Amino acid sequence: MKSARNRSLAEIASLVVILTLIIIFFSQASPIFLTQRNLDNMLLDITTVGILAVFTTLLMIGGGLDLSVGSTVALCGVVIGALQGTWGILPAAAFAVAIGALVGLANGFLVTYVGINPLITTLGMLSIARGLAFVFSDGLTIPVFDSEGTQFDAYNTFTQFGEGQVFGIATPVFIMFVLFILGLLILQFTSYGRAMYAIGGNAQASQLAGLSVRRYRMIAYMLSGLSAGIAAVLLTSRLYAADPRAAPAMELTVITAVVLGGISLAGGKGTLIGTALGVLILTTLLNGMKLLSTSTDAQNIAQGVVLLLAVGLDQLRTRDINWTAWLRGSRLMPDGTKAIAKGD
Amino acid sequence: MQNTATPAQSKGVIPKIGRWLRGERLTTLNLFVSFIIICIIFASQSEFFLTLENFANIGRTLGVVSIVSIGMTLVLITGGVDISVGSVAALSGVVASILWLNFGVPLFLATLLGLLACTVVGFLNGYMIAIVKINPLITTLASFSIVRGLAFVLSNGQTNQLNDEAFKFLGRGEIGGVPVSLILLIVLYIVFFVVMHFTHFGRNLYAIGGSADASRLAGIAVRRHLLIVYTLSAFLAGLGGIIIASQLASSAPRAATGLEFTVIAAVVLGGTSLSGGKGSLIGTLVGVFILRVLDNGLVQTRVSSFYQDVISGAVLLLAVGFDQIRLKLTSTFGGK
Amino acid sequence: MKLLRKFVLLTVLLGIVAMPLAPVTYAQAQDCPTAKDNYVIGFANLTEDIVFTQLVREGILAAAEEAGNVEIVLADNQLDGATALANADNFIAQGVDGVIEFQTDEAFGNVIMSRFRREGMPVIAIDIPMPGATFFGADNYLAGRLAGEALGEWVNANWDGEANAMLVLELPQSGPIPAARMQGMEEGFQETVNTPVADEMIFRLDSKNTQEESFQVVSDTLPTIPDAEKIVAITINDGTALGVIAAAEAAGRADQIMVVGQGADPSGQEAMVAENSRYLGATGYFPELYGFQIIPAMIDLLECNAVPPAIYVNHVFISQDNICELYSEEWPAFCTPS
Amino acid sequence: MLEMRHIRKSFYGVKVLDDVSINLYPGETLALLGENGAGKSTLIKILNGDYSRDAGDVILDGVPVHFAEPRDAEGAGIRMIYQELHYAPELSVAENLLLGRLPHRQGLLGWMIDWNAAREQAREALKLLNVNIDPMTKMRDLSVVEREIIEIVKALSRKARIIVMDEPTAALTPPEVQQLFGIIRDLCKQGIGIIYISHRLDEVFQIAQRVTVLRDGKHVDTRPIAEMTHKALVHMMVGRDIEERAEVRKGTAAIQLGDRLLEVQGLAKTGAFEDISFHVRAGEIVALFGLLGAGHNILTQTIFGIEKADSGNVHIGGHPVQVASPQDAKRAGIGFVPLDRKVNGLVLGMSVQKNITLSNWSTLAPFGIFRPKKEMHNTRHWVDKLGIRMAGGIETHTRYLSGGNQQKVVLARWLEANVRVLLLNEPTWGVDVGARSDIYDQLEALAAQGLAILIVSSDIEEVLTVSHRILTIYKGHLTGEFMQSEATQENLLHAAAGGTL
Repeated sequence: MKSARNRSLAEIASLVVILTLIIIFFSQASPIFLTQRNLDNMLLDITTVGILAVFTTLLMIGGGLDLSVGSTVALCGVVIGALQGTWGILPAAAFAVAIGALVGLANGFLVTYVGINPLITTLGMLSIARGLAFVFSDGLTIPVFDSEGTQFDAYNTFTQFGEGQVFGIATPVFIMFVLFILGLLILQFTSYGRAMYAIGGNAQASQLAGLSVRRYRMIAYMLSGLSAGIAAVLLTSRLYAADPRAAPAMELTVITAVVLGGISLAGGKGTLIGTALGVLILTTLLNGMKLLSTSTDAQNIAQGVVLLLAVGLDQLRTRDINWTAWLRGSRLMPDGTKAIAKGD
Repeated sequence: MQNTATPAQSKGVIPKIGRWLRGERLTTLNLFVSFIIICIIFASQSEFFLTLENFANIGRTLGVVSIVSIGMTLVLITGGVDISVGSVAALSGVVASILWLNFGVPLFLATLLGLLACTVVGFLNGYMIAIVKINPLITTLASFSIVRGLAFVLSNGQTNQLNDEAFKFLGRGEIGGVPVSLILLIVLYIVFFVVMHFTHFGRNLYAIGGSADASRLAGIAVRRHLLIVYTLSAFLAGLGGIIIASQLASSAPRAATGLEFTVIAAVVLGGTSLSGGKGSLIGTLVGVFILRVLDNGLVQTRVSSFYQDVISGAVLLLAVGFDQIRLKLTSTFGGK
Repeated sequence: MKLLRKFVLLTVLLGIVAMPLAPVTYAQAQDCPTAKDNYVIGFANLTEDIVFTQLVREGILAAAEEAGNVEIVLADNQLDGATALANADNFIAQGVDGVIEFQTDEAFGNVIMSRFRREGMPVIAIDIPMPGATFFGADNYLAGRLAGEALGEWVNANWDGEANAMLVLELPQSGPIPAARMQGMEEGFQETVNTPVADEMIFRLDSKNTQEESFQVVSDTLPTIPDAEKIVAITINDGTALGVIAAAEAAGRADQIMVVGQGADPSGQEAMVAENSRYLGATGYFPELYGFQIIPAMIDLLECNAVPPAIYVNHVFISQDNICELYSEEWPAFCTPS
Repeated sequence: MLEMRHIRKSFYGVKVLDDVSINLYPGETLALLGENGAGKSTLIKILNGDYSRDAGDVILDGVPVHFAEPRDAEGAGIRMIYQELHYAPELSVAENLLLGRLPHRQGLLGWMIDWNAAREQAREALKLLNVNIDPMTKMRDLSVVEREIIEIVKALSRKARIIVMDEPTAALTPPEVQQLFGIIRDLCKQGIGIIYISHRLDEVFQIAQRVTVLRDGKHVDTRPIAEMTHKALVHMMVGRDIEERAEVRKGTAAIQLGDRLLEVQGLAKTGAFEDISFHVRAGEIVALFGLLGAGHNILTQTIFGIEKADSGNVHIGGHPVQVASPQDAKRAGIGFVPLDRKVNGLVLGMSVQKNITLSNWSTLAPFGIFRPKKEMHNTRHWVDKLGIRMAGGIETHTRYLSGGNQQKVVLARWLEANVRVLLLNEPTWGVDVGARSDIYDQLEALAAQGLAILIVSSDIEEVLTVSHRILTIYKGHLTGEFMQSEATQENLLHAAAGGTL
C-alpha cells in the first residue's frame, strides 16, 4: 500500500549503487578517472545528452516519445551556420532555437491533433530534419566565424555559450544545470508538471477531468524540440562549426539514459533525479571505457547490456516472486502482474 | 434480450458512409491508390520507370525488406516492436562467412548456423520480453547495440567475400526468369498469410495484441507465443541478412544499417497498428512496395539523396496522417 | 618476415616530401622539455566502422610496439566533431605526451588544436590538416585522380575512348575527405578519356557507405540507361565498388561496366584478381603502413628534432598489373604462373 | 465437488487471504459475498490458477489439484466470468467467444481453422442468451454492455463443471438478469456448480442456496440462504448495521428546490437520441433510467462535451453555454463522474490528493505554481467530509483504494472544482454496500447545498432509492417522468421499455 513511494526510492537507491560500482571500478582501473580534469571533461561531454534528457523526461512522463532530437540538433546547428552571414550570428542562433521549437511543434501537432503514433511521427521527422540539415548545408560542415570581421562582439558573445564560464562553471554545464533544476521545479511544483504525470498516467481520465490534454502534450513536444535548439547553439558555439552530421543517433543515447533512470515508456512515472542518474551511469561507463581504450564495439555492447541489466533487475525486483517455489522447480512464477504482452 | 441494433444493422446513408470510411479494406485500398499515384508521378517523370527491366529490378531488390517485414508485422500485431532486426540481419551474414572462411564449415551448413545464431538472439529477445517482461522497445534497443557490436567484434570489422555460385543463387539467381528471392518472398507471404488467417497460432497473435489478459484467461499460452514471434522475427531478419550477403556475394558487419526503420515504416504504412491487435500482411506488402518504388523512382528521377530522406519521411507522415484523419472523420459521419 | 616486407614496401612507397622551410634548429635533446624515455601517445581514429581506418589503427599499434618505448591510448572520433573534441579533452586529462588526430572536418581543426596548443602538445593530423599540426597523409584529390586516370586509360584502350555513362558512387554524408577523392577521380577520368562523359550521363548516387545501398541505387539506375553498353563507375571505397559490380551482375550487365575505387582492401583485391574481373583497380593508401611513418615522426617531434610540416603518402593505383609485386603472398593462385 | 481449504495469500507482505475455506456441491449455487477488498477476487483467481497460493489446498472431486495457469483450470472444467472485461477489440465476436478453441477443419487441413463452423458455433452460443448480435461484428464496434454480455456468453457456451461469476449482472437490466437466472437454474439442474459473486443482495436471495461471507481476507461464515435475512447478511459483510435507505428516505422532509441549474432543450444526436428536453433544479437529484443502449450514457457524455450534439442547446444557470470539450464543461460548472472510474475517472498511479485536485488548478495553482498548503488543506477537507478511507494517507495511490473510495475521490474532484451541476454515470457500479450508502448520503447532502445532480443508472433499486425525480428513456427518447413518490418498479420498467410492456 504505502510501498509506492518506497519503491521509487528503492529504484533510485539501486541506480546510485550501480553508479557507485561503476565509479569504484573505473577509479581502480584508471588513475585518471577521478581527476578534476576528467570530471570536468565528463560534465562538458554530457551537456547535449543532459539537456535533451531533461525535456525528454518531461515528454516521456507525459506518455510521449521523441526520436527526432538528434536530427533536430543537426538541423538547428546548420540553420545557425547558414544564416550567420545574412542575419548576424546572434539572431541566427535565436532563430535556430525557434526552428527547434517549430520542429517540436510539428511533432506535437501530428501526434496530438492528427493522431499519428509518436514513434512513427518522430521517426518520420528524424528523416526529414536530417535530410533538411544536409540540404541546407549542402552536406558540408559550415565553420562559424566572423568571416567579414564586422561582428566581433556578436561572435564573442556567441562563443561564450560554448566556451565561457559562469560562476566558475563552464557555460554549457551551467545551462544544463539550470535547465535540470527548472525541470525539477516544473515537475514538482507546477500544474504543467502535474499535468504530465496525470496525462501519462491516464490520458482519458485527465481529459475527462477537464485538462486540455492535447495542448499539454503539444507543449511537451515543443519543449523537446526547443531543447534540441538550445543544445544545437551550445554545440555549434563549442565547435565553431555547424555539422549536418552532428549528434548522430543521439535519440537512442538519450532514451537509453532516460529509461535507465526509471522512466517508463508507458508514461506516468519517473523522476528527473532518476534521469540524472541514468545519464551519469551511461556517461561514466562510456567515459571509463574510453579511458581504458576500449573499442567502440565493446562500448556499444556494454551500453546495451547495462540497459538490459538495469531494466531487467528492476523488473525482477518489483515482482513478488515466490523464490522458494521457483527454486523447487515449480512452474509458479510471478503474480500480481498483469498485461503480459505490453511490458509495463 | 431486446438488444440494441449493432452498427452492422443500423440504417441510413450517413452511417453507411461512416462504416465504409472506417473499414479496413479502405486502408488497403487507400494504400493501393497512393501506390498507383506514386507510380503515375514517376512514370511521367522518367520514361524508364515502367520498363520491364525496371520491374525485374524492383522484384530483385524487394526481397530483404519484405521478408523482414513479415516478422515485424507479426511482432507489431502482438503489440510489441523489434528494433534489432537490422543488427540481426548483419549477424547472420557475418557468422556464416566466418564459419565458412575461418573454420572451413561448408557454406550451406555455415548459412544454417548463421540463421541459428539469429534464432538464438530472437529467442533471447523473446525471453526478456515474455518471461522477464522488459518492454519490447527497450529489450530490442539493447540487443540492437549488442548484436551490432558482436557483428563487428566477430568480423573484426572486415568485409568478407562469399564467392560461391550456389550461395549467390539465392540472391541473384532466376528460375524461369523470376528472381529466386522474389519467389522466396511470395512463398513466405503465402505461408504466413495462411498462418495469420487460418491457423490458431495466427489468430492467437491477434488476440494477444488485442488483449493479452483475455488471451491468457482463454488459455492461450501468451508467453510461448511471444517467444515464438520474436524468435521468428529474428529468424526472418537473419534470412534477410543471408539474402543481402548472397546478392552482394559478401558479408559486412555494417550491413542492413537502419533496416529496422525502413521495415517499421513499411509495416505501419501497410496499416498495422503499433498498439497491437491489428494489421495484415497484404497491407505490409503494399507498404513495402510503396517505399521501394519511392526509392527507386527518386533515384531514377535523380533527386539528390539529401532530398530523398526528406521525401521518404514526409510520405510516411502523410500516408499515416491521412489514415488517421480519415478515421477521425468517421466519428463525425455517424460512427459509434 | 611480414614486417620486413612491410619495410621494403615502406621505403618503396612512401616518399617524404619535405616542404622547403626556414631552417629551424632545435636545441639538443637534454634541453628538450618534452623528451622522455617512454611516451604515451593518443590516437583518435576517424571511425572504427570502416576497414581503412581499422588498418590505420593496426599499423599505428604495430609501429608503437616496434618503437618499444611508446604506449598508445586509443579513441574513436565516430565521424563526429563533438566526439573528437571530447576525445581531445580526454587525451589532455590522461596526460598524453603527443596526439595523432584523425578527425572528420577541417572546420573543427581550430577548436581542437586550441586545446592541444594550450598544453603544448605536439600533434600529427592525418588526412585533414589542422592549424599548427604536422600534416600526414593522403593527398586525397591526387589519390582520386590516380584511379580516375587509370580508368580513363582503360576506356581509351578498350572502349575506343568513349563511355556512355558514368556512375559516381559518393558518400555525401561523410564530409570532405571522400569528397576530395571523388572529385579527383571524376576529374582524372574526364581529363584522360578521349571523349568525356556528358554531364547528363553522370549519375551521382549516395552509397551511404554500405554495399547493399550501393547495390540498390545502382540497380535502380541501370534500367534508366538501357542503351548504355559502356558504363564506368567511380566509387568511394572497395565495398561500394563491390556493390556496383554485384548490381551489374544481378542485372545481367556485368560485361558492360568497369569500376575503379579507393582503398584496395583485401576484399577489393580479391575482386581485382578474379577472372573476368570488372573491378579494374583501386588507389592503394597502405593505411597499415601509416603508423610506421607517424610514430617515428611523433618521436622526433617529442624529442625536438626537425620534422617537416607535411608528410605526404605516395599512392599507387593497384590493379591486376601490379598486385603481384605488392601482395604476391596474399594471392598465390593469381600470382604463381601456372 | 470442490473444496478450497485453508487458503492463504499475501501481496507485498499484505495478507489478502487468511485461512479461507469454501466448498461447493454439484448443482448448487454458492454466493460469495464480502465488501470490496474482502478477498473474493483473489480467492477465485487462485481457484483458476491465475494467482498462486501461499498455503492451503484446492481439492476437486477428492483429488488435490494444482492449477499453475488459467489454462489448467480450463482443462478441469472451471469457467470464469470476470468483472473486468477481457477481449480483443479488433477481432470478431465469434473469435472472442471461441478464443483459444476455434474449431479445426477435417482431414488433411486439420491444422486450419474452420471459419464456417466457428460462425455457426458462435451463433449457437449467442442463442443461449437470445442475443441479437452478428458474430462477425468486431468487438470494437459493440457497446460496453454488449461486450459484457459477450463475456457471459463466452463462459456459458463451454462445457463446464464449475462456473464462477464475478458480478455478472453489473451491466444487465432486470429482464436480462432474470434470463440469466433461468440459465443458471438450468445449469444447476445439469449438476454444474456455480460460485456467484455479487453486491446485489436481492439477487443472492433469488438464486443462491448457500452463502459464504468474507471480510478483510477472513472467512466469516457459510450458511444456507434460507436461514439469512437481508439485514443479517449485511451485518456479516460490513461488521456493523446499516440502515435501510429507502425507509430513511421516506421519512425525510420535503426538499428545497431552487432555480433550473441545468436545462437541456431539444438535444439530438443521430443514432443516439432525439429531441431531449429536461431540466434539473438546484437541490434536486434527477435520475435518468433506461435499459442498456437507451442512449442515456451518451446523453450525459454529450452534455459534458465528450460527444458532439447535432442540434439543441444546453443552459447552465439560465445562460446558454457552448460545450465542445470537457474543458468547456468544467468552465461552465459541470462535473462528470464516468462509467468506468478506473479507465476514465482516476489516474491510478497518482495519489489521492493529486486526483482530488486534478480539476481545480486554476485556484490551487495560480500562475501554474501549486500552493502546497492550500492543496493539502482542501484535500483533507474532502477526505474528511466524504469519509474517503485509505491506508497510508492522502499520498496513497488511488490504485490501492476500494471501488467505493475510488468513486468518492472522483466525486471529491468535482466538488473541489466547485461545479454546480454534477452528472453521474452509474455511480455505484462495483461499489460495496457500505460505501454505496455513504455515496447516497453524500449526494443528498450535496443536493441540499444547492447542486443540481443528474444520475444515469440502469439499477432500478438505486434509481428508486436516491432520486427526487425520475426520467425514463427508451431508444433515445424520453418516455416518462415520475416523482419519487409515484415511481414503482413496475411503472418505471414499463416506461423504460417503451411503454409497451
